[in-house]
Amino acid sequence: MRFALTDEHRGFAEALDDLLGKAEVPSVSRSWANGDLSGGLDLWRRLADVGVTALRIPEEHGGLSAEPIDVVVAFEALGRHLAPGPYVESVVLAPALLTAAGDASPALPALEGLADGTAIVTVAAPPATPFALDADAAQMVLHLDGTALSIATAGDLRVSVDRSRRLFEVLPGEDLARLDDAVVAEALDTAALACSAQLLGAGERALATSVEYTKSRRQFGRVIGEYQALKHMLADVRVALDFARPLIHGAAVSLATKSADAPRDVSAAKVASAEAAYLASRVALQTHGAIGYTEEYDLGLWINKIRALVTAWGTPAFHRGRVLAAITTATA
Amino acid sequence: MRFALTDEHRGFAEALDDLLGKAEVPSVSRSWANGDLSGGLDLWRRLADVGVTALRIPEEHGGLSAEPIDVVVAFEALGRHLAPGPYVESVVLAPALLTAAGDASPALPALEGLADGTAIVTVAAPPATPFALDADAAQMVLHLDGTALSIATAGDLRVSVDRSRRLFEVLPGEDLARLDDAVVAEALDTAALACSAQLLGAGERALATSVEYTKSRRQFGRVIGEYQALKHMLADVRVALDFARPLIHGAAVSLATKSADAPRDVSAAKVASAEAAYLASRVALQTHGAIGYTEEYDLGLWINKIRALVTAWGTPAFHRGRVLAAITTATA
Amino acid sequence: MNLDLDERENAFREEARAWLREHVPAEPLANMDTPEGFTAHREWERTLAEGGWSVVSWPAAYGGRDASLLEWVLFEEEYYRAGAPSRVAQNGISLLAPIIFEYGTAGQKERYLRPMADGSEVWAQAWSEPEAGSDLAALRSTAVRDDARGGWVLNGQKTWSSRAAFAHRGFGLFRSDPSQERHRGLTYFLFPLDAEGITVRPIGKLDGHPGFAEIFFEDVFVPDADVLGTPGDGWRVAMSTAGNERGLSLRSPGRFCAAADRLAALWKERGREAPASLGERVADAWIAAQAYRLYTFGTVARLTGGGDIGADGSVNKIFWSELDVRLHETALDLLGPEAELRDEGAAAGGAWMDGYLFALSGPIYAGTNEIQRNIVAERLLGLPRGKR
Amino acid sequence: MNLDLDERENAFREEARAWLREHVPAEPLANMDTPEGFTAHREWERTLAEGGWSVVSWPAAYGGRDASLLEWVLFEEEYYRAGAPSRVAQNGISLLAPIIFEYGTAGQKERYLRPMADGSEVWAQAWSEPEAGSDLAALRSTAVRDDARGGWVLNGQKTWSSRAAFAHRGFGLFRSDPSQERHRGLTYFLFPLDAEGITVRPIGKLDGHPGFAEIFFEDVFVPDADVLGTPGDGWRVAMSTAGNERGLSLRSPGRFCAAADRLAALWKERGREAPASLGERVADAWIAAQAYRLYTFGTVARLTGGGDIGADGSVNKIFWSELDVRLHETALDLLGPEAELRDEGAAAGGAWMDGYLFALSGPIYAGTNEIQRNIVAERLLGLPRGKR
Repeated sequence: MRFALTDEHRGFAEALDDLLGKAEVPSVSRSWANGDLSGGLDLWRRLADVGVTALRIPEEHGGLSAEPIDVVVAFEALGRHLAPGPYVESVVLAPALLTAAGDASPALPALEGLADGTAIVTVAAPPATPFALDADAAQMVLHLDGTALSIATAGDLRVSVDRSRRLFEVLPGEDLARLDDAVVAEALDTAALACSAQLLGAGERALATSVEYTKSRRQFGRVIGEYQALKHMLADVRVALDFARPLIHGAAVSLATKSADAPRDVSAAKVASAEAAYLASRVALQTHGAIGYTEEYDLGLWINKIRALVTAWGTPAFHRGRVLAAITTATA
Repeated sequence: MRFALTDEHRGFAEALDDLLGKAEVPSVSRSWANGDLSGGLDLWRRLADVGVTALRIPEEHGGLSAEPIDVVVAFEALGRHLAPGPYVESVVLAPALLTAAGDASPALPALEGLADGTAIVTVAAPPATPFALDADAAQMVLHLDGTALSIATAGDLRVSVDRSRRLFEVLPGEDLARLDDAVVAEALDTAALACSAQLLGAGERALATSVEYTKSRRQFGRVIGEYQALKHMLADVRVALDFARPLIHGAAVSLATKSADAPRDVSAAKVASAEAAYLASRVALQTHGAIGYTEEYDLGLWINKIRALVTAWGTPAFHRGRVLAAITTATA
Repeated sequence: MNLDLDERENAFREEARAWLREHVPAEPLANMDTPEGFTAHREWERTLAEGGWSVVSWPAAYGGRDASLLEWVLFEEEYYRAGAPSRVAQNGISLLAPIIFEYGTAGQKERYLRPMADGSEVWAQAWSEPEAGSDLAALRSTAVRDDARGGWVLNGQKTWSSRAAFAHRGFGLFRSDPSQERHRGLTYFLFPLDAEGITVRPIGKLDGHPGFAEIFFEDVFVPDADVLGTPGDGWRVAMSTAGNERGLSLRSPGRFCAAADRLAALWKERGREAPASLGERVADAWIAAQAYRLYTFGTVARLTGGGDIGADGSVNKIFWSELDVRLHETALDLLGPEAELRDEGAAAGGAWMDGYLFALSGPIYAGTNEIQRNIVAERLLGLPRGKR
Repeated sequence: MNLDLDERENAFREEARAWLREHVPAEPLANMDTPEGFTAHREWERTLAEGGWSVVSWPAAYGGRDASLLEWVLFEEEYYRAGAPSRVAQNGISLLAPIIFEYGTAGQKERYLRPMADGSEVWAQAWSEPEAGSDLAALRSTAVRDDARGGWVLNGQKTWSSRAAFAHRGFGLFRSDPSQERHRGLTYFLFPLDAEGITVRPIGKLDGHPGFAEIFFEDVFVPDADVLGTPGDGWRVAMSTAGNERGLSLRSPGRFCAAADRLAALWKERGREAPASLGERVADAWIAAQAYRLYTFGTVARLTGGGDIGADGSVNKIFWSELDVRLHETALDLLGPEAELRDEGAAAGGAWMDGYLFALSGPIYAGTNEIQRNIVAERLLGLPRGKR
């Protein structure tokens, strides 16, 4: 057993942090929210260059056939840096659905384009994911209804609390393929896992920003980071994030090994990462005070992102229910 | 509207605090837990002398026909000082049941003895109250099964986390009376209200003890009450207790006015007082450290008492369920 | 111990309820922190004033009804139950007016109260500064005496001024005696936001709307007539406002009770598909709102009996601000995957998310809850101030 | 990134599981803090030792199996899953033995380790003093040099000594250099609890059993042979223990995972009558236990790779201690009106309430969670120490 990231993982994470850290992502995200997709699409291509979009594409289609843990590494970075766009959909979910659909329908797009980042596909998968994220950035909108896959038309743009999440209503088309139950379940679980990693990354960033702020902000003659009340709040965030991470890594292992426990483990990861990231965002706001409540200070972008992701890809209640069902069956 | 205690209430509370404050109740309670009931029975008689046992007995039977708010005042004091014995049963519940049973059965005891404290009656009322508290201190054990009232025999003594709560199993006898639904409901609600007031009093005492301790205990060269983490914990207890009290008073008003909202209001009071008192006990233990975890330091008596009362007379889940049912009916 | 209303109170409540039923707009107004919303909310203030409902607790001479504290609470209950709009005039009415009544000159009362009451002049508070947030006494903006012109010259910067993006006038503290520190040597000023030398820079809130602003002062002249209270006495004058802000007047129970009732209705509508645990949280939210309501009636009794709020204002503020967040979190959890939506097509027109974002400011503003907990611990529990 | 066991590890686990299935007493032993329970638990330690399972991570030379850190974790999982008794020898094995292995003389190892491993000598820790709880460095008990007899004379008082009511021997710090303060000038001593001059006063815990004791020292002679490490170096020696106590060794994930599984079973049995919200809390407890398990595997990987626990031990301690309380609170809530029962007729023989009372000590002992949060904030997050 070696339950730890490898040097390759760390290298990949550092490369992504480096790329994203220089990309002024908050500003890209603000433009994206306003419908100016150019910066975000440019970032998409640069992430494609380092392999992000190819992760879940089979090697025979020009991809990397990467493991779920690689997805986790990538999406933690995407969450930490706030990259806008349908990454979960196009990088994680669509490849699984399209691979499963195979040649069933020539109407479906080719995997090669997804791999090299020239194509973007978004997916609506009600009930948990009723809208298609960033449909206007995608060449194609898929609709997954149970196991039925179709090409959908994007409808009205809705407004999310995270304005960089451009949610579109969808009008499903004719069924193009019927997928295997297990394949769909695994694909949706991997999407939920990617979202968990995004939450973890966003939570880590909210904590880091808070620590930095409390070390420099002075009130009553000293830096507010000296106050025990703030210290303890921030410590609780550290604890919550530290214990969410192994659940995410564990779920990645379960998915990789096709364990029967994978749904339970993904749900545990989503519950814990949503809770930890949400705590991080609440504490971040509380430690920052009014400045954290402003639109212009970047922290608010993470606060709103986390709020939206908490209920994305299955609400905490849904995932707790799956865990409960699994563990009460197991302990029969 | 005057939503406040009267001077009479305050006088009554002070008299009880005075009496109980001098009675070395923790030591009485320890003896009671060990089966030596003499001190507790003596205290019972002294509380009878100031009217506690007569509160809910009709005037025509030598009682005071007091309002629910008087019960609240008395039971907050009983909870604050930890008086052992079946007060809820004998002072609140039995009078209501026996008054309702009227002359239905000569086998039932007379109210006069309850009023003057010469008789003690305990009651089991499953499912919420499956055991008869302190049956060995009572002249009679009643059993309430739905609306059927019988005289029961005390069985085995069980062990509560609060050892001064001597819980006895009961063997119900023949039905002696069938009571009116509404009377039973009101009687049980008044018992739950009394328990809520006990919880409030116990929580207040746990807070007061903690404040006193943190003002004197020194660690790292200063009194621990200077530490912001402890300050904030204790402040949260103050807030929780301050907002539980008006719910208890409000429920007393609802019961007094025979409001249709009384069950909802009693349940709200029980939920909030249990939560506040439990928080007070947890914070008390945490501020005291190891000494609070000892049997010999009196705080532990309150900690164990509160833990037991949290689930007494209807668990928090039961009472939340009643509130939810009431408010979702009301907002039809 | 009772919760009975007398005849006058019942009549007052009935009248309010009837008027509100007639006048509350059927459609929600646009957000008050937008140009069109600000206008719509001012119009609503005028409507309220015409009905005599904008400042019920003020003397009739200034457009009020001489309502008792209890009647004010009853009015607020009816107001929120009716789903009436947020009060764009709130800051002036709640924070400034009580000070004008207590410390204002006859001229100030005459000049400012009626336009405040009918929405024609909206006021913004100007307390915080970049380096003086929780630590308000650290403020640095200055007021220099100008005997020649009979007034003061203000310089400096205020921030987090609610409503200032659109409001007409502001009020705040400035250091008028540079030789004094902290709470001493401060003076309370009133000023028009379009005065020469004032620049207002709107700041967007989490919801994207410019709900507050920075205000820059560059040699802004304020005549003596616009000093509130005695020069140098500003801290004491202002703190009575702060007590109000944290205490009864800014957040009446009606708001939370109405929200809890809406939450119960949402549960009734959606609960079947939602996890049962949310039902318990709905119950908890309702219990908390009810506790706040009854607590307020207790406070009314105490204040009516001559008591004062004191540090209990901090207990109050901690409770309502955290209840408000929890209540809205529960609603969002009930909405499931649609929780993140804010548009008009969302449940309740996005009101739950908007209410949530608004609630998030509660534990921060008017003294963070950390400051409030210090106050509760030190003033109510008597714990030593120490170094914290 | 994997969770695979190799052949040796699988075999180790299977062997442990088989042995435990055979040997774990069918009926729970009496509480170890009672005379009969203490005896029964010592017998169980002997049984464990005879099977070679009492100290799996020790060298074979001292009765262990040279188990790797991972194997130790696996053994603990099996141990708790099998419902095996609490370890009365825990304090010695977890807190003292690592120090003896690191700092002990050959003689000390020879003399103390085997009797510790087979339960014939049970050890009690003696850290705290009445005025030195969280602030351990404030301790005042003294050790005065006695050259004539070749040893030290101890005086003073220790308290909250777990197991001391029945244990045979104790270990703790004493101030051997009165000219030094705080962490300096302390020496680590081993001593028999029946030594001349020692008085042990048992202290009942919340559950009524004497789970700890005060120890009074009046001119107690301890020979040089029973000084652990270098005189004056006691703080450093002891702190490696403290790290252990807070970190991996005292609370293995097996304990919590087994408790979470029992909780799930309880939910399955009683959930139908219980409010649905408790189901979510059951799920949360299981998730937390699973998180702790996986976190531990991560720690094992790091330590095996040469890392050390450091301040992460505080993260660890905060998490398990609070998870333990929540898990047991959930169980009690599931038991409804019977939750308060502790007798044998109660659900699981009262084990839930006993487990709850035990869990309550978690956030207090081995450094309160407030102290741990300070450590996390200052050492891991880098916040300034300041005045707190």
